[in-house]
Amino acid sequence: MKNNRSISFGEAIREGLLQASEIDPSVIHFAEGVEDPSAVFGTLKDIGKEIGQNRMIEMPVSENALTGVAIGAALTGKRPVISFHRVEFAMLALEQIANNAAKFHYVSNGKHNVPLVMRLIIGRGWGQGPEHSQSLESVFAYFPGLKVVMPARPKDAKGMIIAAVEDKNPVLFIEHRWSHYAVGDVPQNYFSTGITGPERIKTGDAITVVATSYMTLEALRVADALERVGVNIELFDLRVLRPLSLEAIVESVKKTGKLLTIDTGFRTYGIGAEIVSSVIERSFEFLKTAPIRLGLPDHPTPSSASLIKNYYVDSIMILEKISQVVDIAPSVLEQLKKSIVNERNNIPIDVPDPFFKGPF
Amino acid sequence: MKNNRSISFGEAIREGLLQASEIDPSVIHFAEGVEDPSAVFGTLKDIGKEIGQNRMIEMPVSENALTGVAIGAALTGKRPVISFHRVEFAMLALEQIANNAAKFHYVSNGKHNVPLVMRLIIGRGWGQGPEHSQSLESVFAYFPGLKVVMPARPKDAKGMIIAAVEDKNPVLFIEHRWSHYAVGDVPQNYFSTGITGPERIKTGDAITVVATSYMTLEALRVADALERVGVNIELFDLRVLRPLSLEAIVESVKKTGKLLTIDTGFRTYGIGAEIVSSVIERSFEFLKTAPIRLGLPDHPTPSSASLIKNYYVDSIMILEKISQVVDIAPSVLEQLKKSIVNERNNIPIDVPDPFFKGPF
Amino acid sequence: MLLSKGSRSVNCLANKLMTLEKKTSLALYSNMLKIRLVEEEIASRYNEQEMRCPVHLSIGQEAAATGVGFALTQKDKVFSTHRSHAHYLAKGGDLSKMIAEIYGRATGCIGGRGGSMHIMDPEVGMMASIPIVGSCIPLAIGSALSDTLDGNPVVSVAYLGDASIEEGVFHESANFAKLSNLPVLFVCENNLYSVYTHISERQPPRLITSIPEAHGIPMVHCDGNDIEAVYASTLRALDNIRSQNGPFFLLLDTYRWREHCGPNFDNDLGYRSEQEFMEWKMKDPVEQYRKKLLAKKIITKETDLELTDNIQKEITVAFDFAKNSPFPELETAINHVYA
Amino acid sequence: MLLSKGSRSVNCLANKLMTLEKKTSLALYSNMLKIRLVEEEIASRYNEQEMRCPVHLSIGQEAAATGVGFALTQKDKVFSTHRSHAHYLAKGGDLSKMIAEIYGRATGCIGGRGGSMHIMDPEVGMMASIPIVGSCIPLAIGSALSDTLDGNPVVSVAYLGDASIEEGVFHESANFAKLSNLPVLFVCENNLYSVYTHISERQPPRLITSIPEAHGIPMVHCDGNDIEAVYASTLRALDNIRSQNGPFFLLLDTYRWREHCGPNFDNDLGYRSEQEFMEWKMKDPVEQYRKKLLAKKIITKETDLELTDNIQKEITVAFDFAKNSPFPELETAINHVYA
Ligand SMILES: Cc1ncc(C[n+]2csc(CCOP(=O)(O)OP(=O)(O)O)c2C)c(N)n1
Ligand SMILES: Cc1ncc(C[n+]2csc(CCOP(=O)(O)OP(=O)(O)O)c2C)c(N)n1
Ligand SMILES: [Mg+2]
Ligand SMILES: [Mg+2]
Repeated sequence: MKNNRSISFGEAIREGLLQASEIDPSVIHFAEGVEDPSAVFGTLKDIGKEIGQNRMIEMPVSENALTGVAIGAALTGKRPVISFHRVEFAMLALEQIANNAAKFHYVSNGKHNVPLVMRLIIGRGWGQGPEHSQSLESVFAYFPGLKVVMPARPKDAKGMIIAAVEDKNPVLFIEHRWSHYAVGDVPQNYFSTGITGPERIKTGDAITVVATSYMTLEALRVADALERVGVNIELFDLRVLRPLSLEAIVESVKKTGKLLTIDTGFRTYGIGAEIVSSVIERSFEFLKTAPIRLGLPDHPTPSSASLIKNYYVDSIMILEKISQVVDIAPSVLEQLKKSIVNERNNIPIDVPDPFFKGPF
Repeated sequence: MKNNRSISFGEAIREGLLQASEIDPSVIHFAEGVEDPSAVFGTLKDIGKEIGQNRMIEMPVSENALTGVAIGAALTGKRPVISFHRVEFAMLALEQIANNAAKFHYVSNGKHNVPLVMRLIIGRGWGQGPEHSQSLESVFAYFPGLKVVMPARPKDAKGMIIAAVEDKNPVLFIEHRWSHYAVGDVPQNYFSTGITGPERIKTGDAITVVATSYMTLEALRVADALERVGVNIELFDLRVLRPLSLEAIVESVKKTGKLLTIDTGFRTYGIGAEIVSSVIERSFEFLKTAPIRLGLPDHPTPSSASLIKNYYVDSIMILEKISQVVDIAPSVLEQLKKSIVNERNNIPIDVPDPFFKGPF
Repeated sequence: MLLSKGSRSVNCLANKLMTLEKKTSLALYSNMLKIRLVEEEIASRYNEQEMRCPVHLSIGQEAAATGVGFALTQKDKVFSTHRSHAHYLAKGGDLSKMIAEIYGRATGCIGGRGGSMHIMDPEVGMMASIPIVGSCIPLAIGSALSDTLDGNPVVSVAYLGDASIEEGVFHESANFAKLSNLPVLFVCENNLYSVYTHISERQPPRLITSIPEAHGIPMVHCDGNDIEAVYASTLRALDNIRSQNGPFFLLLDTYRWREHCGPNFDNDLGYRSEQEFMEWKMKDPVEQYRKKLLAKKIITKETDLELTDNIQKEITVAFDFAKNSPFPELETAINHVYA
Repeated sequence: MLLSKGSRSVNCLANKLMTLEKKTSLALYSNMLKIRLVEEEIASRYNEQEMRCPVHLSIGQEAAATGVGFALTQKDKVFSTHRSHAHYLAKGGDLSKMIAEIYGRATGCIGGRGGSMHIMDPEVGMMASIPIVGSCIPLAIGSALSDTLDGNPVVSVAYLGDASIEEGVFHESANFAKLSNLPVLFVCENNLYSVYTHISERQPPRLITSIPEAHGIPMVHCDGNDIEAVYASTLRALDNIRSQNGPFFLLLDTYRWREHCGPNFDNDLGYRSEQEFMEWKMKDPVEQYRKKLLAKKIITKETDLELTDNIQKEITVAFDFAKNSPFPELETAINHVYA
């Protein structure tokens, strides 16, 4: 029997949550519509049937208090998993997250633990508009005491959600809605990746590329394309934004002399800024060019699809940026761009790409 | 008659607010205890007597809704100034701030303006502890559409609060509690500095130093001390965190080849990360050493004074960092440190320094 | 102009229903019918995938929006939610601008930047629509504060769904509105559901009416599918507010026919029963009122058909306008970050 | 151990006050007296500037904390606010650990990391004190949920000041607690002020009692300065909660004598009248109860003096302990960011 089979990122999340909930009876789930027909984009589908409805807690539309309730339950022996359909709704709960969840272990001198998982989903596409499409990882990653993770690929989705549930700390688990559609090989058994990152997913010496979340998939497409023409980039999926471990990236930059970061969120004050600044401190003399950052431009997401053509970072933009610092013949570059455009074919700009199929 | 006289930063805020409120009848004030005996650390003292109590609006302890109320009033012709005793309380209002205040002008295609001032005070000292001492500028600076300012010196306090009130956009005006005690020359007349920054406050070629808020004062002390021994640093008070204008800093780094940033908040994912990354992009070939960042270490603020000895960045730490990249004879360095320690004498670690007297 | 308001008039403003002038009845009916037909048209065209944004339709809930909107003056200010089409049209909004907005066009009421979840048009007092549950409520209070300070006799309306009652910001807003005696009309459209979740799974078994009462806010609870009742209650509420008695709360029972978000019916999903749906469908606000006006001879089958036809034409014009409008220029995407 | 709870017993649990056993009366009195004397001691030593953190004293409010705390079992869990000293002591907290915490010492209940605004000690069920208004409330609900799922017959207590009623999180929490029928005791100490601001400037003129009622939560409103009334009401509340009737709300009227934060009196500031203060001082919970027990001959002047003396000694020991305790090592500041 094959242990691996191809499933989507969303299915992997569900499988990880279900297995973790079966193994540990202290796991409880909170969501708005926790058992409704959609069950948080399918990720909680029928979990109550397996583990008991009493462990599936319907959340009134009260994000601040219910986050506090989950923290209170975590303080007293439970492992709550609270799922938000949109990361924006967690803005209402920032006080609970940044004060109570993040600081209890510290302030209590280690007496309290908050083994909480908050799933925060980043919306995108189909006119989600300015208030259903934000990437707020920079906001949360700022607070010591929180762990902030952003898996990109199906296998990680499962291994990291299990790690998050097993962790003794509050873990903000940020899922990009477009990653949900990515398909790849995922082991059937229960396994944890730990809350560890970054992970090197392509080895090369042309440039070090560090991507977060869905951007990893766009970067992977570029890595694959470049590989075909003999250019090897070293691609890291950051995975864990806090606590931030940059050893491997520093080592890579010492080798490549070049660094590109790619954020899901705004470029200004984004995750890339910290990576660039930290890596530079430790590899300055190895750098051949100034590190480059990609991320969203400084304005909210408009709803009209016609306004977002240059808004989101995609493979083409990544390829272009890389070509500014890596030697690629102009004709080759044009050909690669064309092949990427062809792959995407005429999928509209605001729907996810069926390209992202494993193995990753 | 002298137009300038020495007043404190806190008094300067009050004077600016009073004059702005007198000139523009649409200015209204919100605060918890807006007219109580303390009147937000004295900054709103007796303003109601001058402009009418009906323009001083007592805020129930409902930070989220009252921020929304202020935004609603701003949409409909008022210029509300809402003052929070502690920046932390604004975490409860993040949704209103980051969605409604920040995005209304954009989403409405320019039809709506939100001329709102939110004063957010950073606590520090005397056992404020983990939930009354945070520097959250990184969180707010992330959102396009907001203006985020952090004045450091009394004259700027007045000129920038007036600029904030005059501005057509939501301005988060972050005041450090220890800056409140700084005294300096401030013009008596009504004037605006505009929402502009950074400001070069020391000219030199040894290193470019960029500080925010209260850290500017600590850096200034270092600049003064170094000046006495013939070392000139170029010191910038960042003043405006968003929109971020880095021209002058880039030019400076091209001259000095060295950059140090100093944050009031956490170093990781702090303001310095963006400055370093952005400046490097535009001055890479001029850099002689890796840029350095100073900021708080990665843990919450403990209450016990005995635990914060190495927590906050101070002049000594700044001096030491600078000495790592600027040539200063060890004996001179020791002497400078001693003189700074002597200046501070035996003031406990958790109370502000009476050193900060202008002219700045 | 089908949404003209000139004809509004009330003979009796007591607790019971008043007798409406014929013209008023007709206007109420045609406004409500228009909203129904517009929403049906959106639903039927949605699968063309040219309206590239989530849509939350008000089909089944038209009486609430129409009764309230019709009672307001043009100067009154409305703050709405994710489900805002009906609120906008009932406030005198421009149909073409709304459809163009949903189509993401430059001619939309906010240039396509917001889409269906952000319909706004300050010129007709449609101040904002905010898709974060409860988030629009304090804005209405702030607007009322502004007008009170300036002495403007204007009412600000905060629309809310039943789920908004669960958000803290509602309570904070209600407390402040009452404390400051502000001219705010809270309109709660209780359609029993938040997405797929029935109110009984989200709120304890107490009456919603107890909530405004607790905050000291007077209220009326009425059948949200009876347009005359809604209209009369709103007038009564506005009368109370305009007499400087502070905020007022209207609780309107109603029902959403189609899925929470999108154009389809979804009773097959099983989160609500076909029977419940059918019971509410019997209370169809448009059909009920049509029958009443037919019985009263205010309309005839013929004039009704004619009216429908005229509205349909207007709708076609609006969709044509939208579809023929240009998209906003890509370069404008960076505009208006700051004023 | 002055805070021993063995002696608790109730003869009558009706609506009226019950008759307490002598031992119970004495324990209530001595617990309350201890809290008063501790807080007075903090006040008188505060200007030495060795307690380097803000302190919010409960002088004048001791009956509320004591009556509630005494009725709880050790397993019950308390979630408190910025004004937590009395809650901790009444929950059976360790005086020395509390004073050491305020002095920022390693021997403090959380090693000096939190100071006065974060007193916590899970071992005695003092789960947390949180200085953000209202922020502790949902934690108590979550704790109650946890115990309910595990079938533990434990009550979680959320302390709140009158200002917490203004925070949305209170309403959200109340809604969920009632919806889920959780064993939560809300204890609202209404001391009329939030810092310098009277409740009438923050809340409309309606009774606070209307609020829990609106959420469907049963409640008792009682004189918070009458320790027997508080105790009896708490027992009644707990009885109700333990019979699985869901949350209960206690509203206790009381008054803070000294400044909001710090050791001084501040009536000279003029935010409240000397007369109001004097009226409340007449209702001094300690003095009232002392008189009652003297009259009932449960104490005599002599035994009272002796008791006071013993408590004073215990307090001296605690302060000595604190002042002689080491400060936490600087290197430990980075510990416990993650578990
Ligand atoms: C703060 C927040 N939480 C959750 C959501 C997701 N959401 C969108 S609409 C909706 C249902 C709201 O129900 P109700 O207020 O009754 O309005 P209705 O859709 O029934 O008109 C929810 C939960 C949101 N937009 N904002
Ligand atoms: C969210 C929040 N807003 C404001 C404050 C500032 N603050 C500290 S204590 C306090 C008064 C609270 O009053 P109440 O709840 O009645 O408690 P009391 O101090 O009277 O015991 C306020 C406003 C805070 N700590 N948290
Ligand atoms: Mg609803
Ligand atoms: Mg109080």
